[in-house]
Amino acid sequence: MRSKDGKNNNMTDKFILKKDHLVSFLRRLKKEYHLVAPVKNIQGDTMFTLVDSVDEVEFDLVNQAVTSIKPFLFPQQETLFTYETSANGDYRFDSVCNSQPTVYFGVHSCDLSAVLYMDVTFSLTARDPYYLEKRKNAVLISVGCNEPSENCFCNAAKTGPFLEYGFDLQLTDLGNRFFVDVGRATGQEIVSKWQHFFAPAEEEDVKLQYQTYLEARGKFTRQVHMDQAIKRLKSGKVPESIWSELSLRCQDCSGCAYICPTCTCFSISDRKLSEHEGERLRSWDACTFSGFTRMAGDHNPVDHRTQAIRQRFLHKMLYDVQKHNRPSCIGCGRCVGICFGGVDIIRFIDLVTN
Amino acid sequence: MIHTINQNIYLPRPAIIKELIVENSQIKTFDLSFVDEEYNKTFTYAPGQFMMVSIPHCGEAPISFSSTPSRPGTLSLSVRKAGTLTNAMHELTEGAFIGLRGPYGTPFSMDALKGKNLLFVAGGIGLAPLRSVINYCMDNEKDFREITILYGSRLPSDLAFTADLDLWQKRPDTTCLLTVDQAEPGWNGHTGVVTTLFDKITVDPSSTVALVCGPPLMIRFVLAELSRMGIQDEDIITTLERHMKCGVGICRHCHMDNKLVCVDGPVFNRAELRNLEVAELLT
Amino acid sequence: MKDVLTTCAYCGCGCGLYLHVENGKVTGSMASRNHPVSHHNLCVKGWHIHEFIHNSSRLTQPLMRKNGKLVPVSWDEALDFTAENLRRIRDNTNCQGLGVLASAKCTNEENYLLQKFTRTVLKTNNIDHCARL
Amino acid sequence: MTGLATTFGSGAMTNSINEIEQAEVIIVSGSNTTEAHPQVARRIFDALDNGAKLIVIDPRRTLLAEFAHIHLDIKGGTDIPLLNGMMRVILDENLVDDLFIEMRTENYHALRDMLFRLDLNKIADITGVALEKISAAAQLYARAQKAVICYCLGITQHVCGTGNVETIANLAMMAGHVEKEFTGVDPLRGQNNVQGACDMGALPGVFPSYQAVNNPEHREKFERAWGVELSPVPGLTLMHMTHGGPKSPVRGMFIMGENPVLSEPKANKVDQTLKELEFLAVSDIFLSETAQLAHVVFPAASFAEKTGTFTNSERRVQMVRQAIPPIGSCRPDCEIIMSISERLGYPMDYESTAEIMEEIALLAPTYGGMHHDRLESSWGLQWPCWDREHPGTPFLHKYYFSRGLGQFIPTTHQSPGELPDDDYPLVLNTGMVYHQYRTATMTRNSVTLNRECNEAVLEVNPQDAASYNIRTDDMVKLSSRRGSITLKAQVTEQVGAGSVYTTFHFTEAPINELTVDTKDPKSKCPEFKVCAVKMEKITT
Repeated sequence: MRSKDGKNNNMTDKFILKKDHLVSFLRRLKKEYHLVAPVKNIQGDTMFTLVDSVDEVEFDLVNQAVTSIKPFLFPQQETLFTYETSANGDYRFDSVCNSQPTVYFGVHSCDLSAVLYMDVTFSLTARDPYYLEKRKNAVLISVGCNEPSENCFCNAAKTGPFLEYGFDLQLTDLGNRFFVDVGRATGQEIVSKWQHFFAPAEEEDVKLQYQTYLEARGKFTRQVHMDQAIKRLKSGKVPESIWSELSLRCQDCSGCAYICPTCTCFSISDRKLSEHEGERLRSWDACTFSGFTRMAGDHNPVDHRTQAIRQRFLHKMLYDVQKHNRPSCIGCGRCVGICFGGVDIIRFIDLVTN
Repeated sequence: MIHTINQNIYLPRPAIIKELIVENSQIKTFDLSFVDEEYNKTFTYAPGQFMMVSIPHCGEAPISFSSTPSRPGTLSLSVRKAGTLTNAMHELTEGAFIGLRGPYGTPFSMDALKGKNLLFVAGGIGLAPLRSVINYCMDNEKDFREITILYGSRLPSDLAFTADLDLWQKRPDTTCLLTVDQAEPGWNGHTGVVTTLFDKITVDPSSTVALVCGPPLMIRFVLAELSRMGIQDEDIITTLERHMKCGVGICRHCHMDNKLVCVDGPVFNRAELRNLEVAELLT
Repeated sequence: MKDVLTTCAYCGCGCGLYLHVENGKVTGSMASRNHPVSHHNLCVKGWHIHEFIHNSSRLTQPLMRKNGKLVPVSWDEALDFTAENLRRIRDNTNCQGLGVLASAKCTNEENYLLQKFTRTVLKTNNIDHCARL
Repeated sequence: MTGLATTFGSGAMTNSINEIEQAEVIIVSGSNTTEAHPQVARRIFDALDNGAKLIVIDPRRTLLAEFAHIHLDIKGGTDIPLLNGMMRVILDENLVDDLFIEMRTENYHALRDMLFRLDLNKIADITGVALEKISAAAQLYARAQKAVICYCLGITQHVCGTGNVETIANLAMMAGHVEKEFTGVDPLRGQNNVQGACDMGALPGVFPSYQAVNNPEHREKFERAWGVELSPVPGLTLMHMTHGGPKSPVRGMFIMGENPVLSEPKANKVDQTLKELEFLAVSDIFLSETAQLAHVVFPAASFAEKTGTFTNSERRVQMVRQAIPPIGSCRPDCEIIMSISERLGYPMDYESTAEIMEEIALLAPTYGGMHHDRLESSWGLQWPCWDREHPGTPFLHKYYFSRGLGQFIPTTHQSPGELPDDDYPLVLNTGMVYHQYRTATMTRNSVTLNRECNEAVLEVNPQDAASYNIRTDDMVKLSSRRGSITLKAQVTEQVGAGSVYTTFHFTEAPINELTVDTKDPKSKCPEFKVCAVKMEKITT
């Protein structure tokens, strides 16, 4: 764990991994784990991808991936179980869960924080076996962000650009080498198992890592007053009219929820496969949809015309603060600028704080 | 690697329809038991809780218990035709299989009702969860004081649970009054919305707990009326209905401001609902 | 498990999206970040485009009308029957009796082939589509 | 899109979708953009946030109209007088771009003479829009440096659809608002590949790239390439094929992925015509209403199961990549066509769709440089793209119009084919909703989309609702001279008094059994946007 002043470090959990050795390290890892890493395609999109061959892809640790690793732990659509009925009416269920030990490599700090949030969501009121099974099999190797992107505000959300816990290993780019922080036990195991890749970090490396961290903090271009917005929401000073004004602009795309690393609303439905067989699917859903709350018989307790986005913003910025003492917006900035009606979380925060 | 997960909260258990009671043209009561005999013996629930019911190809929906755990071996769900799943349920016959998981939700706090006069106000299918409480109280009558039941429906032919209503009306320590919005030939009873029955009863606000369930509009008027009568917010208890998918506090379909009806409810007292954006209470 | 970049099949905007494939099934759809139209977001239809692909009411085998009802048949039977009828009507009507509708939902290559087929084989210019809708 | 072809020489969006967000003034006419073209609407909202001014021309109070600086809520079918009125204002206010007109256009004098004969007060009467609003809109548009006009089916689906488009073109040229980035005339194409289907010559009169079948030079080129003699006679249009009834010359049809039974006007006639056919083959992914009438139905592969290209509204040709093998025994339409062609003695031996595209590049000049390998490694290319080196064309008509000089074509008001009267006192307008697409064969089989919207509602103005004693959710019977349907009413200010509006997606309420089959004589586009109906409340 990094201490605030960069001194008095326990040197046994700080290592150096030379960049030259990264690919061969990943090749090793791949022998024991599935490897998911950010890969840039020829069109220029960076996506977390299940890597077939470490030699045939371009790893991209700098640009933010199109999505976080949410779709791997909580897929857009997954089969919960299959069911069968027989002529005598019998009704049977067979649970399905696919999960393999997987290393998620190159996860940015914000996205890793989102995983920590999802851990709570999927185990607080009930234990969700599908998420937790995949999570149990997940090894998280994060990378700190030396260069925040234009829409990033993890500094305001306190989820980056570097982390102090939650990762198995955390990498910091120091030019020709990575500084490696060891977090959880699996990280320690990996370093021990493939120790020939890891040299103990020198005092110089520790200083440079700390300096990198400080510099990164100074590079954010967006000023997002999240704390202030939370304070105003808590105090109840935000007028109710704000919701109808913003909701009118919501065009029901669900993009903000789907792209968000911490949005975990879902729906469950049956898909018929034949007369007597089917599967129960869980799929992403968005609280901005009017069908999200509409009950059988068409009564809807939420007027989505005027409240479409109320729950989304308040859940992230107020309810989770009341419950967990921190907002569930992790400041990744993915939803910024993507809203069809121009209502994204930064707009919202600006509106609340002005 | 495909394997079965132990203790999968999403996996229903097969159950069989033992008996089917037609309450009216819209409501049927299903007496159920799990196919797994062992599980039947250990299964318990509390009034106010609900089960997630599965029908093949139709998905799931939350349905409140209408039976009472004080009568072991009975597990009844009363269902009004409203959507795809409930319509499919109405097509089923005795001996048919359905899937069940639960029980879910925060129940009525029966302890808090002890020693109180109980006023039940229900409309339509809203009597189902209250029936669970009423019969529980009757089975433990020494714990509770006077019981008053006000029940309204649209038409006389819509009155559900008539067997129970008959029994309740016959009990000396119980007042059970019925009303309909619109009379039909042969109806000699009261006509008018359920709040018009309040004139016929006397209520001691300090010792009474009111339990209310029914359509949103009814809940709104009844709650307002009860407050006007001087009953404390903590003693006005209602149970809400919402669209639900998981039933266990994850999917968030039943959100109501910072509450989730499936885990924080469906039973709420009025004090808890104050300051919330609750559709039933908005004017 | 893979993500395949493709073009949305819903409206004329032409968003770039990734179809997520898991065990041979399309289980998701994700907006391309750098695509000039979609620009990291899709409309509700694009975000749920994977939902219709594996719907159980998809046609999965050729059908032919027999005794008034559409019943499953082999590809060869359906193709032979179609070829035979098109030839007969073409020849009996001096190439005036056939009409072809192409589709604004199909690809350029399919539309190209269909108009080529209509003009070269059916020997008519009776080809059109819902362009005006 | 005939109107733009005659005026500019090319019937497509002159700009790219992205350019719209940089415009200073945006006119949206006859397009419910937020529902039908969300990505365009997104650019319009971005432009608004950048300070742009929005003018919406629509009889309905659409969502976009809520945000408009000026909403010109015209009476249905009066676009031409409105736009002519705006041009007259531009003329009167001396805001005409003389240099542009001089250098780039012809026939301006005819337009000007026509405009001088107009009576603006009469225009206000016809359109139902106050003169001040018309004048303000005209000045706003003409004074802007960067101004775009987006229009959609609300312009084209009229008996005077071509005239409407020509009038829009006149307005743009008069103000000099073409030829530049962020400035132009942008018809928003409804379906994902309607542009491509047109480009590919799936039209009765033209080969790929709009080369006329009756032009001997063009025909000869295709005869050489395809090795057969080709008919010089333009074919029948869709409406002729599907509305012929028993006397139709068409005796057999092959329909690929269309559902005319639901999508075409006067749909009961289509149903009748198709049932009369000696032979009908349909290839589709679902058993559509049309497929249900067929003798043979081919199960087609969906877009996820095949490779090819789509051309979007901004003329961008993009790859469709195969994600999974065809489900069941489905086959891509290309294979189906090739199999039939082979059986009829004309084998088409393409190894891949890339090879088909090579042939297209060879024969369609605007697609000259479009090859799969180039499209594969990019975000596609916008036509015209003349050769392998050409980078594609983001916006059209720079330096010269596709036809050389832009042509002014003066137009005058033409009443809709059917107007309300005592028996059928209301005007019916039709359109689409956001969550459904076309005849909904795909969207209704999608759980989420269907949950959000799965039934047709009839929008009724509160004033009419009061006089008919109709409340939201009441069932109403809507009838025209051609048929009647039953659907739910929704009382809303979105439609004006005297008008009703509904969508065409739903087979339970097949609105096209009511619509007229009068059509624009030039574009052959049916008049979906105006017909006379009556409404009755159904009491249960």
